[in-house]
Amino acid sequence: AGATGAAGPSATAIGATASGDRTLTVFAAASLTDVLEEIATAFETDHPGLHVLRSYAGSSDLAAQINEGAPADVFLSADQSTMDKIAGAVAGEPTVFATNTLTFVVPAGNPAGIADLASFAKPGVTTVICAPQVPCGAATATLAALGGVTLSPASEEASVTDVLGKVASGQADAGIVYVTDVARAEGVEAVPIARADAVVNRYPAAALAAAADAATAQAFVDYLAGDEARAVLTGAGFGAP
Amino acid sequence: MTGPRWLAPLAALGGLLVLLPLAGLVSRVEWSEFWSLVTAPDSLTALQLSIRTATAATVLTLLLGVPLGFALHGMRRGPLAPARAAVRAVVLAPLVLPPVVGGLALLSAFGRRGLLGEVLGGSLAFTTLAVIIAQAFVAMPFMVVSVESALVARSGRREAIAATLGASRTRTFVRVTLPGIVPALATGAVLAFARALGEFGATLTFAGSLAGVTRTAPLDIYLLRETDPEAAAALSLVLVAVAIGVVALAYRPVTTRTPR
Amino acid sequence: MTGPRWLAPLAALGGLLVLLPLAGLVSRVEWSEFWSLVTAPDSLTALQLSIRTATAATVLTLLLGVPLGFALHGMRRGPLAPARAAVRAVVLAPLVLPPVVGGLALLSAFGRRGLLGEVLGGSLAFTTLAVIIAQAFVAMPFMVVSVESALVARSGRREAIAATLGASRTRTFVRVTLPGIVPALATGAVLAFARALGEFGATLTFAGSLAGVTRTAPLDIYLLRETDPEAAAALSLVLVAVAIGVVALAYRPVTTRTPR
Amino acid sequence: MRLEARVAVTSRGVDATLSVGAHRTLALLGANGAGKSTVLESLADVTRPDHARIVLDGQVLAEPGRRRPVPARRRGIVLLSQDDALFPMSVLDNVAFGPRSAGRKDAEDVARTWLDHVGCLDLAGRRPGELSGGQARRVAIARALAAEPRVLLLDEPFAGLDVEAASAIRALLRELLAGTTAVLTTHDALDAHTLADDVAVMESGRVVEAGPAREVLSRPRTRFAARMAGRVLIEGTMRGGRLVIDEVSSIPVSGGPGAGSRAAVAVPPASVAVALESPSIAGDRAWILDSVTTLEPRGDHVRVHGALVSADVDPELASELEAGARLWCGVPRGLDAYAL
Amino acid sequence: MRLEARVAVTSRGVDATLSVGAHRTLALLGANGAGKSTVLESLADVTRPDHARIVLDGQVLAEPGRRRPVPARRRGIVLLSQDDALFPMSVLDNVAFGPRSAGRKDAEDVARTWLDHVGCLDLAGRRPGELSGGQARRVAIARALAAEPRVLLLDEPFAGLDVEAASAIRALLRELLAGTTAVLTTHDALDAHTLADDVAVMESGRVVEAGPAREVLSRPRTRFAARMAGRVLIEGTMRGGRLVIDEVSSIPVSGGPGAGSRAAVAVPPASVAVALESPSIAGDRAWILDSVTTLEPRGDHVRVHGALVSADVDPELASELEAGARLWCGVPRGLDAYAL
Ligand SMILES: Nc1ncnc2c1ncn2[C@@H]1O[C@H](COP(=O)(O)OP(=O)(O)OP(=O)(O)O)[C@@H](O)[C@H]1O
Ligand SMILES: Nc1ncnc2c1ncn2[C@@H]1O[C@H](COP(=O)(O)OP(=O)(O)OP(=O)(O)O)[C@@H](O)[C@H]1O
Ligand SMILES: [Mg+2]
Ligand SMILES: [Mg+2]
Repeated sequence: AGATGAAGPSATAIGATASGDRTLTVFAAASLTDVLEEIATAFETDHPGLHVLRSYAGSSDLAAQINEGAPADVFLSADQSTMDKIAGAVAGEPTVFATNTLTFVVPAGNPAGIADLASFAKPGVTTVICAPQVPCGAATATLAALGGVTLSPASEEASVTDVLGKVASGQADAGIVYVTDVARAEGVEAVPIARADAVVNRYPAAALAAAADAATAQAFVDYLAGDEARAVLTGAGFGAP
Repeated sequence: MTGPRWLAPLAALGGLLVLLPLAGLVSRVEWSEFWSLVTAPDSLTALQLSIRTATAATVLTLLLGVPLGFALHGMRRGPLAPARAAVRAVVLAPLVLPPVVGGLALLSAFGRRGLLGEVLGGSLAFTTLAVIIAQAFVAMPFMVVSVESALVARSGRREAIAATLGASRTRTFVRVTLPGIVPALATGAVLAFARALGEFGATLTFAGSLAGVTRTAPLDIYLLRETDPEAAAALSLVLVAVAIGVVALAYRPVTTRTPR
Repeated sequence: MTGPRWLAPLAALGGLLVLLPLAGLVSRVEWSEFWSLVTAPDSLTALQLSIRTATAATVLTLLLGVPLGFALHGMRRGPLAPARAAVRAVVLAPLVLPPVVGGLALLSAFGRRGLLGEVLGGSLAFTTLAVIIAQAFVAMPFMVVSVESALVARSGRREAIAATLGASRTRTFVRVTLPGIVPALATGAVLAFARALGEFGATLTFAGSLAGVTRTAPLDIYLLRETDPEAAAALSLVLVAVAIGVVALAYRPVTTRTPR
Repeated sequence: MRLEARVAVTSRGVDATLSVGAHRTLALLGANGAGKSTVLESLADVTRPDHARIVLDGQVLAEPGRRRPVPARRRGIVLLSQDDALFPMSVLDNVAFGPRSAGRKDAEDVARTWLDHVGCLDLAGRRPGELSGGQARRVAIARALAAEPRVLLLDEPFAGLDVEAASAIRALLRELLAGTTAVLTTHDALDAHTLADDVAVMESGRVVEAGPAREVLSRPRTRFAARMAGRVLIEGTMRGGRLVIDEVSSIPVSGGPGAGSRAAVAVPPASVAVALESPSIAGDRAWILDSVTTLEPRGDHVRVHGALVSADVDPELASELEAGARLWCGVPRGLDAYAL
Repeated sequence: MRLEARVAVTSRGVDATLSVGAHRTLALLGANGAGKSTVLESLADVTRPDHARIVLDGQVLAEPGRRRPVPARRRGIVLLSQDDALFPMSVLDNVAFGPRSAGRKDAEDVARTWLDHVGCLDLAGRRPGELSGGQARRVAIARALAAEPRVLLLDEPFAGLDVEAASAIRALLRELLAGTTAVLTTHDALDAHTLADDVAVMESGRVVEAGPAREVLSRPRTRFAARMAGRVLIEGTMRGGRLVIDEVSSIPVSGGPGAGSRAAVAVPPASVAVALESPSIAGDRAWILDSVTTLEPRGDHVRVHGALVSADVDPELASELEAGARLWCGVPRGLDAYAL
């Protein structure tokens, strides 16, 4: 869809960075910032003269932008449902390149002694989780249902980062986030949740129909699923698809 | 006071810059579902909370911001004069802080591990009061700047004359100065209210997001967006309508022109 | 004009509400790493972009907001008078829109599928110009409100006298009216600049987040926060420092008091 | 430049008609709040009147039917307003404002010349806030004059000027006004005498009396005009060479309209004699029984205001009087009577 | 309430010393910009002076050494400022402001009484912007008087008032000032004559002449004071019963200081005769050769200002004169001379 108009905006955006080289514009969920920096750099090394432009934001922000004609070549979503929202703009099939599972996050030393869902749901413990509207919140709700507990959080946050922030700042005694999120945060530690792998979050990547250079875009998606990228992803705590 | 004719096209352009996006928003709303979306219990709860907290925050900025504006103006003479520009700039800081950072800053001051953590014992977190504080924090600059610039435009002559007539400082302040800066107070209050109503980042980070307690309309809209962008646009429009209504009703620039 | 004594504690409280969070932010910064964080190429690029775009946006709000404020003031008489409150309220809308919604609104006006999509051909979105437009959009209300409330405080007498002396409307505007509202222009410009500098939500959605093109400092901070909260705090401080510096330098409320 | 105008500002209760001959100067007199400033401001379009018909030399500047009145900047009517209304720029720029608006290259020189005329050349660099009241007034005068108006409107031009400045500027204006159509308001009879060809007297927003200055001031028809002319108006009805004031008093006058007509004489208080007892010999005066309303000390004498007449008496005599006291006022016989 | 003060405002070149006896009224005279308003405002602390020593009945209100001067609200010194400075509230509230500040329960009644005194009771409900210039002035006067000051400072109280209001309020003030310590500024000699016990003349920020009103005005020592008194000052040196003005002119005078001293006579221009040719018979006048500087028309006569003397002449004669023309001025012999 809309392949004809793509050259204009692309050219403008890229022109502003000024280089005669080829560029590939990747829109990626903000939680992938660290890994993508590494992967993109490696990809550039493999493709001399190629410059990978990265734009990070919340998955749904990016999806909205793509639907509005943003000059993106590749989209890396943090969940399946967001990828579905731009189905019309995707070239071919999205590829799942990583997975993630939930974990408790607690301040260093776990002062509230969180061990399982039951202790997490105990009255008197200040907990924060993602709101059910966002992917991690939906997953949390599923997990709670599986565990048969009713959560009464102090706050239902709009993103994982907000949950992490509340716990890291000591406002909350515990939260539920993805494994990879704990890995990149400081001052907090993870407490595994039993049966967490029953609820797996998948990260799909897709080349976009509007891509100026469809081959390179697809190459990047393939590269994500490849071994080199896998190593980086695993290092950051992501699971394999 | 009719400006030159060439102002008109510029004004129209300025108007379009504001109006077109709003029109765009309206064009995106599915009107068939509008009413049910907007009257959903969650939306109403969030809207009510927003109006209550924004009103409280506006009162707070009036209560604290007006004195602060005065103090700032008072610094123009005396030993503190050199620090005035710096203090003014610091007061403007909440305007510059990106939304999330404002919340972080509030956390590091009033959070459980913040500067006042011992004193407050984290009792503020996740409460409606925290929302009000976050909103007042971001809205404060408007009040202070409005008040100060209104004071700068005054010569202080009427205040001096009031003093010769035996008026106490309080009397002079209440009867002479305040009536003289009513337009500035109105402007400050409207800007503060609107800013508080739209507050998002600092609230999210500092107060959290729990329906009925801390989830104001902007937070609700942000979440709705994840699942239902149309609903988010609709609720945004309602928020804008509320603001427009309050502003149109409350803010008629009062003509307390200084007598010639 | 010294206010009553009981203003002082309130002013202090107001000052603390602003100062404590900033102090908290400062307390969180790891000073050993501060310099390297702040001088990282990405940070510098983002800061430079922010300063450039915020300046451009401020100029744009001056250029369009001042005429708009005038037009609004001009509506107080004549057939459009009843619409004035509504128009003023609409102009304030960008202040109320939650950040992301502001961006959506801009997209639905200037995006490829927006109202002006045909005309612009989607060439605007996701460019540096889009950043400037997003910032001007959110900063516009400050200029308009400042200008209008300054005009309300004027009697228009001097303008009328200038006309009797044979001055054209332009001359009257430039030589009599503008100098009379310089403090309001300064206030409006400072608020607009600060707001533009801190703009986040609308930029992210409307302009995207490409390093060097559209990733302004607030967006950079937002991203940094995902990976390195300390760095985010440090960069925020720098942003605040830039704003404080610009404000302290540029904004000395000029004393163009109306001659008695 | 003949000026014909009728202006009405309803909210101020003003509805006045006046006309000024080409190159003539009209003094608009009236008590505080009579509407003088309102009329001048309406003519200059500084106050927007509810109703206005203004014709300057045949050119209609404003007319009730016309959709838009001629804008102020094309009227050539310059107003020296009662409140100076200086602009926020240097004194020199203020005065140069008019010439600059007319596109004159030598605006600064023109401004300097006018500043010199009003004795304020040394203040050229000052800002309006740094002037004394009288200095500001003089600069405002210079600004108005420098604009070379077709019609000059002066609202109390000498208010706040010191004696020397007032006399110098009065002389300056006298020269200028000879070649200009002008309207001025004043509370000083001297100005009317000196500068005006014609006089119009306003009362409660209306022009109640108008005519050549000499005539209005020597044969005033209103109490206020008489007062401005330094006289007291004694009204009555003509009967056989006498002006009958009330049941008990009448005075022999010369001239005057036919018997039964309302008429008046205007007496300078200085020429009125006063007696506490009924004077035995009438002499060359007609004695009227009056009662004191107020005593007004005036330097070396006291002006006694009665219900009918006023008289200047020496302080010694005045000290025996108080409000309500009865006294006899001796008015010269044979004063010139005229119809009201 | 005896007031002793020295105030200096460097930026305005003002450094004035004055003293007002208890219950006395001082008229502060001086040209525009002489510093009158500055002095009054400094006394009331409306302008903050650079240097001030103000002592009221032995109580030091301000003194260079003192860290904080007594604040205005405790001085009991009320200023009627030149610019009215009414507050943004109703006229009634403006006048009631002082009494209310003093905690009086009957503030409104007091205000009504004063409004009535100045003839503005019908304006009680108006806002300041809805008043004419003279009405605003009267309200400001009422406001100042209603505050029952210990010291009353009146800056040009009659500016803008119509003749009737001026005379009524002059009478009112005369009564009030008898029991109050007061300072007033004015450009009208009548006010000085009528209201002031003492007169001080300011020139360029300094008091150059002070004394009882009668004395200063009858024996003025400065050109300005003479002018205010309606006279011309002729200065010279005493030699043998004559006042020697320059090489060619001298006039016989009575009294005066010893030979060789500087002395002066003050002549009313009306008593000076004028001749275009050297008068053959000196008669009872001493003739001085002068040259015309300016001609000032004054209603029924013209005042001719010469380099040495001024004279009132009839318009016919004046029409033969122009600036620079030579003329002979006949000054009465035997005028009262006094040391300068
Ligand atoms: N802005 C206003 N709004 C309403 N009424 C006004 C306004 N200005 C003046 N007036 C009223 O209109 C009437 C005429 O006022 P105007 O100023 O024309 O009088 P004036 O003859 O110039 O008096 P003065 O000698 O005191 O200057 C007065 O009764 C006054 O109170
Ligand atoms: N705000 C000011 N800043 C600087 N100089 C000023 C200011 N106000 C007045 N002056 C100057 O100070 C001097 C004294 O002014 P002041 O107002 O006291 O004169 P004044 O005797 O009251 O004159 P007037 O008769 O015109 O009212 C004048 O030369 C004037 O130009
Ligand atoms: Mg007037
Ligand atoms: Mg003065």
